Amino acid sequence: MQTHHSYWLAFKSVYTKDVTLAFRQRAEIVNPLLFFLIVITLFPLAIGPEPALLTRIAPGIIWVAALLSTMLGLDKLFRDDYNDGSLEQLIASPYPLSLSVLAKVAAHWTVSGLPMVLLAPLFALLMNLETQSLNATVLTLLIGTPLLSFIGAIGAGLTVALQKGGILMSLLVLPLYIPVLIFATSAIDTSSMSLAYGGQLAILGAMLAVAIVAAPIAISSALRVSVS
Amino acid sequence: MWKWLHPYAKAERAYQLCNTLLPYFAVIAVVGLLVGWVWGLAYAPADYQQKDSYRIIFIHVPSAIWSMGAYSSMAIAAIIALVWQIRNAELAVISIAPVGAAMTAIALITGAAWGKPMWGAWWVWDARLTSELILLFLYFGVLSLYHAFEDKKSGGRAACILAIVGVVNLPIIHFSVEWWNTLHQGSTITKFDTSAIDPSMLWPLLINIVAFAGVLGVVTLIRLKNEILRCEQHRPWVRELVNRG
Amino acid sequence: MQFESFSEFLAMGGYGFYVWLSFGSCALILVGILVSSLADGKKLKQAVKAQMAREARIKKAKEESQA
Amino acid sequence: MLEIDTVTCTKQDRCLFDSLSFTLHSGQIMQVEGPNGAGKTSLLRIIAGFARADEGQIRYNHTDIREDYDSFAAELLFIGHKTGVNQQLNAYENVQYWLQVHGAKASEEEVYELLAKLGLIGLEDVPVRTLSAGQQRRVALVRLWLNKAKLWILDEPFTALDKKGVALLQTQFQSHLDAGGAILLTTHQDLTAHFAQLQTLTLEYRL
Repeated sequence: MQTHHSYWLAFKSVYTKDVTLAFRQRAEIVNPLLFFLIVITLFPLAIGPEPALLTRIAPGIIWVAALLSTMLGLDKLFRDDYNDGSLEQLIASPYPLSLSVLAKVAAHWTVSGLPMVLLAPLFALLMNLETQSLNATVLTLLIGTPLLSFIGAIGAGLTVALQKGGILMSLLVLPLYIPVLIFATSAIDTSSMSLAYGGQLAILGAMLAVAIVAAPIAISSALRVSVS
Repeated sequence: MWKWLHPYAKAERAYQLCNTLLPYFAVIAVVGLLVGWVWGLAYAPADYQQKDSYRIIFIHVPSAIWSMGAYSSMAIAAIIALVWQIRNAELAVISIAPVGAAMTAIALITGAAWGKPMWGAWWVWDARLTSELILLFLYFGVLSLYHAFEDKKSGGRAACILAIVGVVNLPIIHFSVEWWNTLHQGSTITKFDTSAIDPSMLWPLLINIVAFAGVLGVVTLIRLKNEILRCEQHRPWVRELVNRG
Repeated sequence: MQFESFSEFLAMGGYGFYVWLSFGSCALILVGILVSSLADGKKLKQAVKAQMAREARIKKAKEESQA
Repeated sequence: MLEIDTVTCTKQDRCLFDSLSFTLHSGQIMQVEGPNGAGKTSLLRIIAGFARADEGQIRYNHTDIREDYDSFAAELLFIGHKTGVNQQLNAYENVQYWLQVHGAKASEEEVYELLAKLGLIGLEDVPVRTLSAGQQRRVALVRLWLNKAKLWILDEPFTALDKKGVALLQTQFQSHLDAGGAILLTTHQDLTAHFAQLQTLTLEYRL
């Protein structure tokens, strides 16, 4: 055995562990996606199938569905590690907890956000969105879903020690999702009018940049409180 | 031994400080509300456009201002609590939150009651009202997180973290909602043109704003006293205090 | 005074319902939170008193059993 | 090496211990004793830096552990009730993951050899959830052979172990102490016969 300090290696091993575990229990990846799909299916059934109407409400539906299905995986983000004591081991490691947290959030995005980005063309098709809006949908999901993972992880960290943390977590996190929802849907809306939506994307990007820096600190202090 | 006694003295001192401050806030609150309400309801002239319905401004604006003010003071207390690890600041966070939530609720109810005669609907997705609604959710989040923890020490720290996260997000939420509102051009009628406000209306409004600050202070101090007592209830000084009064 | 009579004051130029609803609910909420906070404090002090009485009883019983 | 300075802890209005002070030097082993609910685990978690003491300081090499927690953590090995072994991963993966997260590296043979030494031959690549409680515990205890930590904090390390396992652990304790390490542990086992330099700290259950 030898000591081998490498931030990258530590990040990678936390990330790989979470992704590997998710792939071993495939339901973890598939179920939120199916949920996403079903929620989107419900809207035309409830509101009516007129293509024009669907085009009009599609951005909102896709994004509300994305918010909700992200919430599904969040509850599990730290739960297993908290229950089996891995979280304590991460705290008592020579690496900063923020690093491990960053890796875990990245893993959560890989298994929950990324598949949504990849499947976005399918949803756009279902909701009668045009090509230019499709691009906007994919781009907003690409920038927006990591933000959802970061903000959501704060809620997950705060509630991991509570037995019935799931609902409480949604209560804490959903209001914080509002800016993401507003800018993302407006970007898609703007694109459907063939207007430039770079401004909204830039704002989403700026929020993501802030989240990458600030959220791991908030998440790790939340986890320290939960573990104590 | 002395180190042991030190924090008790601190809590006791904080309790006494609350007691000293309480009468000042109480006087501001009672006199301010009395003068502000009578002036606002009976003596201020009616608005030429909105007639007497504008009088709701004398409680809507103060409660809206202090709903935000309470959240910021809560977040400042939370930062103090986490950075310097001061337990009393943590208790202050927990004490302010319900009062802030009450202020927010008042702002929402009065906003709706004002909206009905002005816009013809109880609820309009106006930027300011929507922001207040989200603020109410944030308050509920802090409160329910605190109460979900069995160990109140962890609960207090968790609530502090959430309050700080919330205060970072609040300007973003506010900005995004304002922006969303102009985008959809819903109800952009401003309820009250603040730049052109007549002094005869401005004075009672200012008095009410100060009075609401007094109310916020009074209730927060009472609640803070309770919280200090609750976590110090086994200490000798609390027992002495209870025996005395 | 902006109003000629008390009934006019109550009517608020036809907006009485909305104005009084606002001021009424505001007063209700503020008084409510004030009263509940005060009651909470009273309850806490009583709980401390009860705890002290309990301890005194235990102490007394112990002394009696020793004597 | 480790100084506990007037540490006080209250849990839900009950004072577990107050103004507790002691020091632990390299080469020393200390056993924390006391009935259930006396605060043994709480004390270990405070010293490991997971929980916060209401009063007092924990110093490691004369610096407060809160000041530079990560370098303290580099010298610390903590195994608690919850061992930090993932149920879905197998024993080998668990060990390798733990090593990487703790900035260490070991070859495949080295890890297999150790797993064999702890009686886990043939169980290296089945998910840990299928193992017995004692075997799961051993997967966590492999870390005792794979760390450069100076301070070991172990909460009930002997739980669910058989006699052979206990003996194996005690030998490893001794070599850690000989190498200048320090051990702080809770256990209901009597260790006086095994460690001449054993110190004991007794916590009482307080109302």
